[in-house]
Amino acid sequence: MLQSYLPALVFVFLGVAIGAAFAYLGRLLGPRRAIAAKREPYECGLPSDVRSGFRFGISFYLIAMLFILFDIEVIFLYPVAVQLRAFGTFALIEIGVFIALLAVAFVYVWRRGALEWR
Amino acid sequence: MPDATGLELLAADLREQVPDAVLDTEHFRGKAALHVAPASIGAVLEFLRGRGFTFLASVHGLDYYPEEPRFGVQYELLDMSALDRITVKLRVPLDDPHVPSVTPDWPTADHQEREIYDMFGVIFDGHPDLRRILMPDDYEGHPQRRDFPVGGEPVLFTYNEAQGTQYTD
Amino acid sequence: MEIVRREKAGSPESLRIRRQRAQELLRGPELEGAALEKYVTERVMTTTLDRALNWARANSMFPATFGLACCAIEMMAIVASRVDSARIGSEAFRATPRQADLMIISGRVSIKMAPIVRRVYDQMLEPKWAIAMGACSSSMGVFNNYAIVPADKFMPVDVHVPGCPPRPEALMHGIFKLRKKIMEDPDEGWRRRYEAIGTEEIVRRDDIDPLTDSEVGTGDGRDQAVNVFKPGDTAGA
Amino acid sequence: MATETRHLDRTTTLEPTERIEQHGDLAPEQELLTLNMGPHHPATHGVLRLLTTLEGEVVRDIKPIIGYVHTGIEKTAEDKSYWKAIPVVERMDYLSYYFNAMAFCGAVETLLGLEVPKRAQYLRVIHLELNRIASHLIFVATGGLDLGAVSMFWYGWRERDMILDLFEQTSGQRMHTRYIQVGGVAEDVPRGWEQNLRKFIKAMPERNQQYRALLAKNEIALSRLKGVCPLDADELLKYGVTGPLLRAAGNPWDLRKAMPYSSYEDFDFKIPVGTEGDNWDRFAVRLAEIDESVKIIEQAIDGLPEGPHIADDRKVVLPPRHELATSMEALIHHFKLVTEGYRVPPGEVYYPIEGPRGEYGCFVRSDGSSKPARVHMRDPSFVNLQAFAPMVKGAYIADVIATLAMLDPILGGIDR
Repeated sequence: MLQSYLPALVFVFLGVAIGAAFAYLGRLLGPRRAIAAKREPYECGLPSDVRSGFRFGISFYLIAMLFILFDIEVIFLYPVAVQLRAFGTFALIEIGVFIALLAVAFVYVWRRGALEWR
Repeated sequence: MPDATGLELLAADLREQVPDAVLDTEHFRGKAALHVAPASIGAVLEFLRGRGFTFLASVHGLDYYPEEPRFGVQYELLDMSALDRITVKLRVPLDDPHVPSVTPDWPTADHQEREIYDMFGVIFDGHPDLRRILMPDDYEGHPQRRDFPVGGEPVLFTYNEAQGTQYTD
Repeated sequence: MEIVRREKAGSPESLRIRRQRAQELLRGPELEGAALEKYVTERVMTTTLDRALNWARANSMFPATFGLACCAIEMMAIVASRVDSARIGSEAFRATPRQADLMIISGRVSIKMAPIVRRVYDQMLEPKWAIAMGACSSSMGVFNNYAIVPADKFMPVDVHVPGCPPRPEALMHGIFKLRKKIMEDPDEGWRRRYEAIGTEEIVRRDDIDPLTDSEVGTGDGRDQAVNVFKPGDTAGA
Repeated sequence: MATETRHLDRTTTLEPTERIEQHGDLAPEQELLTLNMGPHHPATHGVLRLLTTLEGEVVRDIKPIIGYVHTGIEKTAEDKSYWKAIPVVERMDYLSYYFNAMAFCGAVETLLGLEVPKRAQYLRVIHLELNRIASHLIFVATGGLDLGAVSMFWYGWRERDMILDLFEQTSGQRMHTRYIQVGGVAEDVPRGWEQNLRKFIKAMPERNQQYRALLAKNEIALSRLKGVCPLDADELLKYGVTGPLLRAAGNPWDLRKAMPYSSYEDFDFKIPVGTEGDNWDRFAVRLAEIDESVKIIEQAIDGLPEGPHIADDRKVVLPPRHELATSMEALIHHFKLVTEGYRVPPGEVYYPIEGPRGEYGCFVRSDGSSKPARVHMRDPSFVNLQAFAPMVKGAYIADVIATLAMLDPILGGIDR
């Protein structure tokens, strides 16, 4: 059973290995000169006075959460869609209910105007 | 351009409209100019706006160093319909360099008056935000005054190479 | 005033000569002790890893877009089709100093801009290089006045590109020179290329003031490379 | 989203508690961020610093801060004699160097009362219009780059190099050529120049057509430009804006037509005028101006009159080289002009001309000596920048970048 997963594992392993190798070599071979100015934030060449405690507007978080919500919904659809013939009509109905529920949520969000960028 | 006679007529109207504003009229190389008392610059510009000079092209300052009163501020007015230009000039001494600002009713003069303040030190009363515009904020001195040294480094030839690069002043 | 020609103290030998001498050592008898030590320091310094690193760095310099004034237009022209800096891997002009390792100071640095240029240079990646492009950033150029600061005064500059503004080809020539410098095979100046080091005409160090022949010490101990003719002898340059 | 803008006098980010009493209703969900789109920024076309106060993505208040490339050119010009001041003045607005030189020389010629020969006026017009096209090409290139159309950058520079070859052929240098002298032009045009110019005149309009094909039907460019940050004509006039920005808003003010100088009245060309005055009109007006400039150049090169390329008043103009070998008097004039320069009768003149960004007015005051007592350039970018804040208040950050690209400010001219 493991056999069929081997290519995926090798692929992941290679990706991680090469990424780590480049990062480590860069740190190993590159000269380092710790200057105070280098650690400060870069704001177009000027000392930045944006305080770290800055709170972003609510609409950013709203849009982010809505995206995650509907993105996961799509993720659930993939496996069902691939094997629909095997699962039979029961899966079709069940997915239909799942989508209908989320559609209600979507309409509610839309009506409340959370999607418009304020 | 308003020719010499037109300028005189304009100056006459201006004199009885705004008493003791016009000090002198000048017609040089086909261009008309009005010398005006600094205090009445706002009223003069409003009068000229009524006469059709609705566009203030440029406000620039200059330093007549040896002559007194030392600083000059000039306003270039343009009449787009009659294709006419006129200059309004005023002179301000060094010890009392105050000129009423025209920014409230001519917004284009905002940055230009700040530049004159920055470069010459002429203070515009009533300007919404009179700060230095070109030089760094903590710079002392007004660079374009004629008695301000041009600065810069002496060119180092071999004979004065040892002198190093102290600034001229 | 008699002219003294003498060896300038500790003139560095050219790189090629050191490499030549290292190969000579190999042809000699079996190496051990001091000779081996000398050979190792000669050869190890330019090992393949260093050369490989320098080769990689030289061929992928990402310039930080530091366009100040007229030279910026000619700097942008090196990215255009006629003089293409993509040939040597440096066409990706990075906007942030965090991704750039070559700063081309193209334009006049005013006193208000100098701290910002220095700060952006500090925030750049290591190893970093700087090209002062144009007369204004190299030496105040046309505007020798109160408002301009030459780049040398506040940051280390590797290559000065003359011109006002320099042609795009001139800037490319500057970048090529910098690449050779990075690959530790710098183009020597004419004195070193023709082994003419030490032939500067030096009057005794600094105890005679060339102008008035009076005793004066410049105090900074620098050698005075003095023009042989006193001013007034000839009509001057 | 048309909440009225609150003018923030304090430029630092406010503590949440402070902000509550200051802005009342705004307090709970949105905090204002003051950010520097500072001197070192890829989209500010030079070293312009925009102190922007943002509410999320929306710009509440913007303050342009300039002076980062202030070179004290006007002070340096006072220190040089008249003919030496031209290279210094030329480096003010470094995209339209011919216009700076033309404005300065026009002012000095007015002071001197010097008459420029017809051929020199035509040559000046040809070079001014070529320089206008080159400046608009850089506007199209960097404007396209700011909007994300990176390929426009390469097209813009491809045409610009053709123009710079023409400049190089007549004056020996690509930029800051010092070709326009007081009294006329430095040299007459070399032999092969006219063929190259005709080749360019034939190639430019169809290259311009390529730009329109590339951008005019490009969905992204249209949505970024159409109806974005408009400002109507009389609001612009209040801020003293001239040039393509004003013409895009519908006011056909162009000094070449209104107050013709240097024999512009001999050519017939049209003035492209926009309707709404939004970013798209500003872009389209400049592209149309390129076509008009090509028409002017064609008429000027066809009707180029014979005659001297520079005035022959020996007191002001250098005598030709071959004359030095023969006539002693030419040698004296040459020596006097080169060492001390010519003296200009005292007076003050303001000489405005129409440049690619608006009205370039050079004010020269002479006190009778051989050095100008005061040189001031009324730079259009400096004045147009004041109209930038009302344009972008209440717009998104992306629109600020697009509007700044369409404003086409040149920081060398702004900071002088």
